[in-house]
Amino acid sequence: MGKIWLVAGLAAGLGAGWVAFPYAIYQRRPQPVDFSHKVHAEKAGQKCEDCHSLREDGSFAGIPGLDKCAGCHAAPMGTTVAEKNFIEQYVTPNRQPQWMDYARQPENVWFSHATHVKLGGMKCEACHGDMGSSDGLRVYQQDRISGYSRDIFERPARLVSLRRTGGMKMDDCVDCHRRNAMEQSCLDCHK
Amino acid sequence: MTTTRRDLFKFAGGAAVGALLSPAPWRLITDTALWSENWPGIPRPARGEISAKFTNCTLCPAGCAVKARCVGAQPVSLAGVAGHPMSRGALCPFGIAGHHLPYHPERLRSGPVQRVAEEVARAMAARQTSEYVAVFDPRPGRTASWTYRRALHAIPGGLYIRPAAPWSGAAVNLDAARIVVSFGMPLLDGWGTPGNVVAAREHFRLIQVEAVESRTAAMADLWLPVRPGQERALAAALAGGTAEGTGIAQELVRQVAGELATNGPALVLGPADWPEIAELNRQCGAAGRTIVARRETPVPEAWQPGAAETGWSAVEDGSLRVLLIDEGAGGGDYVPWSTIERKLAPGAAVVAFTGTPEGYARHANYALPVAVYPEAVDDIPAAVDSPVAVFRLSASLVAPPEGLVSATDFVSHLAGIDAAAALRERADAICAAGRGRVFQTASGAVTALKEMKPDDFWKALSEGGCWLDEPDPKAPPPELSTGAAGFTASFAIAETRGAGLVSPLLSKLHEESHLRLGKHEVALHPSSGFRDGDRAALETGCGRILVVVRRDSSVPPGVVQAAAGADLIDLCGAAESARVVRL
Amino acid sequence: MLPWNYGFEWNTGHIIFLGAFYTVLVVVATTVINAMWRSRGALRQQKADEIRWDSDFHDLPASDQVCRHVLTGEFRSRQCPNAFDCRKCQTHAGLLAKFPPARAAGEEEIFGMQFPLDRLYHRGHTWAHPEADGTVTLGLDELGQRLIGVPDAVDLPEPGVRLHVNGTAFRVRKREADVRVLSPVDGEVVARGEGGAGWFLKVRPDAGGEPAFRHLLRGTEVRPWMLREMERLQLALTAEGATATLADGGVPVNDIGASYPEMNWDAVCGEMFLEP
Amino acid sequence: MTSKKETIRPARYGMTIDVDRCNGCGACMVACAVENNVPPAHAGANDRKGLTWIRVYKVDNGQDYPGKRSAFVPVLCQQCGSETPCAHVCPQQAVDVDPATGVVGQMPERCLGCRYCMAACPYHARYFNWWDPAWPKGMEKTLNPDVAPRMRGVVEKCNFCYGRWHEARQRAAAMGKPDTEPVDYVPACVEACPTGAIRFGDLNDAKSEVARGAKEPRSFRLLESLGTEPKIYYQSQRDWVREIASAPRPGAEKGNVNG
Amino acid sequence: MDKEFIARGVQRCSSSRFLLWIAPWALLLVFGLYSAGLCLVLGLNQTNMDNRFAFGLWIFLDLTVIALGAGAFFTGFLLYILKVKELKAVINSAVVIGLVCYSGAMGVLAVDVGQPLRAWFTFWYPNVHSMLTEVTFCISCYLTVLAIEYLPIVLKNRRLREVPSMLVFEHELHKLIYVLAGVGTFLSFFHQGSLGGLYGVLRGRPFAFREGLAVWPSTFFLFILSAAAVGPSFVLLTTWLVEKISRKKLVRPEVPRLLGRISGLLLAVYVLAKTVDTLIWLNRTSPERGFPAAQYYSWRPFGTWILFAEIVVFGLVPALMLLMPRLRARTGWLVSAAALACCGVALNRFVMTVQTLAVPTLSFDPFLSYFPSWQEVGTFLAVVAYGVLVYSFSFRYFRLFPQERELKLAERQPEAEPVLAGRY
Repeated sequence: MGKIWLVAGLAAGLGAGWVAFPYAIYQRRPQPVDFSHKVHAEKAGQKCEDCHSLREDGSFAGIPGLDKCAGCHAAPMGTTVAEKNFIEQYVTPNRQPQWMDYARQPENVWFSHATHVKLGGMKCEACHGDMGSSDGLRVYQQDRISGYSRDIFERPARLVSLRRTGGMKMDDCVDCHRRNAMEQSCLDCHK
Repeated sequence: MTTTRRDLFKFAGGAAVGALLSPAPWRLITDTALWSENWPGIPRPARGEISAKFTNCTLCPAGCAVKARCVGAQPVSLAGVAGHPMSRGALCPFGIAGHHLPYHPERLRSGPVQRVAEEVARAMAARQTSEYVAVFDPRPGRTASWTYRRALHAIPGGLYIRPAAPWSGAAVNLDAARIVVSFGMPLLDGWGTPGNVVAAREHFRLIQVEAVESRTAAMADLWLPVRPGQERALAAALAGGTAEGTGIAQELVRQVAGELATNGPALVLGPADWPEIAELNRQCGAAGRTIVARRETPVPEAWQPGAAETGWSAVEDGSLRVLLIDEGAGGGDYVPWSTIERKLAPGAAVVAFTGTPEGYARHANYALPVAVYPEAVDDIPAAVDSPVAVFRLSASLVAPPEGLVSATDFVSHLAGIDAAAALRERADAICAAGRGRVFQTASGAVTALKEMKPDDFWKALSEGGCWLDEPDPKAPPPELSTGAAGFTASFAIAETRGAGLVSPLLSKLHEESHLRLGKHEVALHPSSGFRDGDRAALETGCGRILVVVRRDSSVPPGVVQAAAGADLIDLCGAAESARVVRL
Repeated sequence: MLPWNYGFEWNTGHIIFLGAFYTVLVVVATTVINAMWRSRGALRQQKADEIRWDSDFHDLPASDQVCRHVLTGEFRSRQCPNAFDCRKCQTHAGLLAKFPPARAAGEEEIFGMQFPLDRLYHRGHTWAHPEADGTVTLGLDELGQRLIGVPDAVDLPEPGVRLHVNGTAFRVRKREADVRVLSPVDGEVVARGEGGAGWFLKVRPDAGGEPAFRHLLRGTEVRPWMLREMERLQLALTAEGATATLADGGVPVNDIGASYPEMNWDAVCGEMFLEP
Repeated sequence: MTSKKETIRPARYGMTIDVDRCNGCGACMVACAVENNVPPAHAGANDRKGLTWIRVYKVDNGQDYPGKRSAFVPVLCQQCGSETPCAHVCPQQAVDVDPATGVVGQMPERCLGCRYCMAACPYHARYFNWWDPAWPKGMEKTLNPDVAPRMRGVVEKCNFCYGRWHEARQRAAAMGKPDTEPVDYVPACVEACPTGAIRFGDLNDAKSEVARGAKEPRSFRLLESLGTEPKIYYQSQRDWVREIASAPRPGAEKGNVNG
Repeated sequence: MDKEFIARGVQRCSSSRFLLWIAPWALLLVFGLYSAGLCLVLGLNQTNMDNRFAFGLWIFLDLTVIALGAGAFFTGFLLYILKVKELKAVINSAVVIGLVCYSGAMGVLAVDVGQPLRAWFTFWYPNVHSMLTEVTFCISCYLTVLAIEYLPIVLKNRRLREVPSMLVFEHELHKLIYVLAGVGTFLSFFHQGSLGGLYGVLRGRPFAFREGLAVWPSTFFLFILSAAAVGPSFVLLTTWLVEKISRKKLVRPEVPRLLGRISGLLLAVYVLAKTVDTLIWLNRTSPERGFPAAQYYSWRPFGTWILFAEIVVFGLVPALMLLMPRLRARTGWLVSAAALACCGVALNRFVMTVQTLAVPTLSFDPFLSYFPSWQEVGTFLAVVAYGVLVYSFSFRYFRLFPQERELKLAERQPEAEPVLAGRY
């Protein structure tokens, strides 16, 4: 008799811990624009660095600003609704879309794209996965407590579009640095 | 079936175990720890493209060249410009944190502009013929100064007042000096252009005459710990008198005098209104060698003639109906209020154009907020240690907030003249004169001015460039006048602290290390019986302020050392002596 | 802490330090789990009663743990090693063989209390009386009755419940006094009597014959035991602050507690019924 | 990726500080605070609760006026090279010595604020965030993006402006160079010192100014006798100044007016 | 009303009087928790600690309290490992004392660190070379052990043992208690030691620095010794105190004497070791690191008297008092000797924490003084109040002193020899 209750409780606890909590801990927000890397890569034949460029001092420009987009999208190039909306809502009123950066590292992390790409000769996919060929933008998931993006928080295996990647958690950085004998001290990556 | 309490316990227990066997609790622990990395209150520095901008510092007359590291448009740190002919890459602690001033919590941000305009107009209308409408310009020689002189020339009863400059037209040439005797001048602590002084310091022997072991005294080759109040006596002694009662041995004095005579070129620095100083300089032939005549920076013909330059001593008491004080530039000599007050007519309208509530704003009827460094665009006349005339601008690095006024606009508006483009006009005038060379800050290149077009010159200037006049070989040695020239802030500069704003980060030098005396701190010899941090009152004939006492065995017994803030100058400027009273 | 944590290295420092740490954890955990496991087993085998008496007995003051043969003078002093279960006791067996207890009949009168000698007495103040039908009746002996008087409440086990020697037979409550009465025999309850009827329980013993009752006092042992008990009673009473004592040969009245309303009667009963 | 042997030339960054040149203006302290996002003093902070990664002490020859002579000694983390006291004692590896640069790094995000390292440091060069960091409104716009602001309750200290090292390396990387040029990496205090009293460089590089300066007879290190191999060398011609390197003399407190 | 929870046959005051006794302590506890809360919410700026005085009252408290709490492990060690049966009379009390001291220390530590949320980093990313890591691990493990050792005492409560499962578990656990005692001893040796090591390893602080064996400076062993020496003294002291306050005899007189003797022996050894260590330090360790030992004692008020007080007044003297059977036999002497010993260890911990930080290291350092803020004192008092409360409740509802009942009976033992009937 009591057994049932015990088991029920156990089930409840496990359910809450394994299913409900992992869902509840993240706040989900859609990206402002339905952007397709795939289309830009295939149709426009763009490479990552065409938009996500390095400045000449080596710092990384990150997500391109509106002007960059407007360069091509001053007027619709295709027929998609997404593009139409984008032009109406952002390009025409010249309003910067508030992108949410999946890969934004914590403030105390120093990550130099220049060092990794130019010196290390790493490919973008190594950390960002097949982002370049993704057709849409995932919902941005932010940890409600720590405030960090899910991508830099969890082992990526669980994130659909980041499968087969190194990921951007500290452990991932450390693993890679160890494998390549690049590990010196905390100061390597922390500021 | 009925559920007993026991069953509920079982359920709860099971749930607890289940939860423990899930990632939830561990994740919560991790998350809270991570949350402590960016919990509320920890700011996130803005990221963006890093660029360098150049300007010149207006916090003091030195006008050091500044390289600003900017993120996007926002300067995040300032540094000197290596290779600059005058400032030589050096900045003082106040200049290094200059970019914080616009955000100073005590900064003046608003004022009754409209009311003031009416008030001043009314006062001008009510002016008797014997009364004046005056502008006090603590930093004369600027283009703004010329604007005032033009305006006041046009305004009936206009009077242009500037701090006393006994040796006007003269400048110090430290590079030429081989021995320097300084009477309490903070030579290595804010006097002249720090970089220039430090560079020159390599080549001259420094003898500091000062009661207190100031930074300069500590760094001097020889420190003469003169008995307080005996400085002039000692100067006289050096000039050939007796060292009786100065606290310095006669033979030492004689030896120094000998050095002055033989190891020249020599230079004697001190309060310019002491005849002894002039006399000493004359004796050791400083005039023409270490003290040289300096031409004025060219001025457009159209601006002439401006209102005459008047010193405070020349102003009759009770004669000022309107007094406009341009404190915006900061770093000028602060004249004790008691000196000014005497000159005011009953019910005079006094307006301070300033960024800080600390200075004249405390006394004026109105204080109007002006742009502060590095918002303000202004030019900086040559510093005392610049043998040649210079012209440089402080470019605006940060957009000024709403609701500010410009003293020059206000005054030129009163006179109905247009001075909006004054800076450019003057630049063109300099260009027309064609003398001298231009240091381009960004590239470090030096070009002769005559090879530049006005637009390029202007561009160079607005990028922090600096025009340097060429020395005038035919110039006669300067006249070292000795007439008493009224007040000069010569007494208290053991610690420099202008009347203007300082960055909140200067707390590192004050509260957080006591390296420098803070706003309301005084240093006393341990024998005074005070303990470190005691609260006390500093009293003079002119009143009292509350201070905190620091024990410092480098202050002689019976001497109070304090930082020369505006309120302190008000207190001690006209006073013979001060005393510290335990509270 | 774990090999895959950042900062972990396979060096002696880490291995020794963390090795020690984990060993400690394992030892402590196993100890606790082991204890849990054992207690589970004990509960399964209805050992609770046994354990309770065991720990009660060990909490008894040394003076209350004396061997019955000290009472009868064979020893100057001896602690009972078997928690009053003489069936296990070699010494007892030996002594029985040496001088078999003389048959005594009739009844002893001690301090005006009747102790019929056809009954076997337990040191927890119960008696057992083997009936012709092979069952055994249990009751409180005279002293026990006088301590309790007419109980406010008695909770007797249902017929069919198994009793164990030195296990709890039943509980009696009188005012604040609340004591469990030890069972003198192993067996199964067949009937419940009433205190008035003189007996409380009728039990079918697991085994009959002398060895099954060897641990119970009988015949000539009763008097010295009772004398000793009277002392203990007196001691307990004084300890609880009684002024009048029995030392002067006074006779314990029925329901002694009634005459000491202010005293902690529960403590006295606990003392006499061997429940510390 | 290339391997570390090619990329990292193990350096031992250090400083020489010419006490005879320091006029105690404090530019280094301010520049340091600006560079490293050190907040201004909280109301109630004093010289014992403040945050000054580099702190200029005024020391004197122990005599009284007028025989008294003062000197200014900037004290920052001495970047101890052997048995680094603080790194040894930190319970959770929040302090470590970077083998590539010899810099002793403090990781605020790992620190739990037990302050054991502060007790361990003989130079008092470590500072605890007694308050939440706070800047006057708007001033947070002037923060340096290369350095993370610290939170309340953790220890911080000088790390030779490691943010600048990161930036210098990144600039080098952008040009395809694996390592920084000496001129590209200079801590803020060194850059700011108007008298050029502070020199910075690689002590392993025999040609560097510091390596040569360290060998001069007038050079000394604070509390060298403790054997912690600090990498900050002080220089002075004055004997009494060189004495500050040694332990305190019984009784005679070196009349430190602002210690 | 709470009668049925109180063990049978022992005298306890009425619940109203008990409440009267509890109330002030409870108030103190509340106040303490408030001040501790301030430190947690507003940060450590609430304290008077600073960058130079990074450790203050709290660390001193932790060290002292843990040293005094050593009675728990040492009594357990003697009783269960060395089978000193007499100590059964105080083991329960000792365990409660230990629990109180250690949990109190842990609580204060949680307030003392700037980022309590990250405290677990020490476990997750331990720096095994740091003495503090050793301390953290050992103390938290030992606290668990103490909690488990405390369990049987609770379960033996008259009411709880009515529940068969509790009765049985208590029984079984008690049978295995010697294992826990063993583990506790092991852990205690290490953390008592590493608390000493904490300071002994500070090579930057020659006042505290000591050479030693392998990774352990001499202070490591000195702390173990002093703690083991003082632990029994403290148990003795508390027992005496409780007897006075509750006006009851709780243990046979030979028990405190035994405790005293043990204390005395160890204290004597400690004093000897401490003396040798001090001499080595004064003449070799410190001078070799460029610090003439004389300067440590040149700052008022930290004169050489401290050294004297530590070794002679609070070391040698109590040791001798405890070793002399004649003095030991007199409760007055016994108790005051124990008190002296406890003060001694407190003074030693004080010197280690406070003087170490107060003494300047740089020649231009000033000598610093520090006075705790009321928030610090409040938190300190919270621990004291908490201790008193836990102990009071334990004493009221659990059998801390198994001999109590017996002694109560014995006390009233009538003079008359018990009548023993001969055979027949």
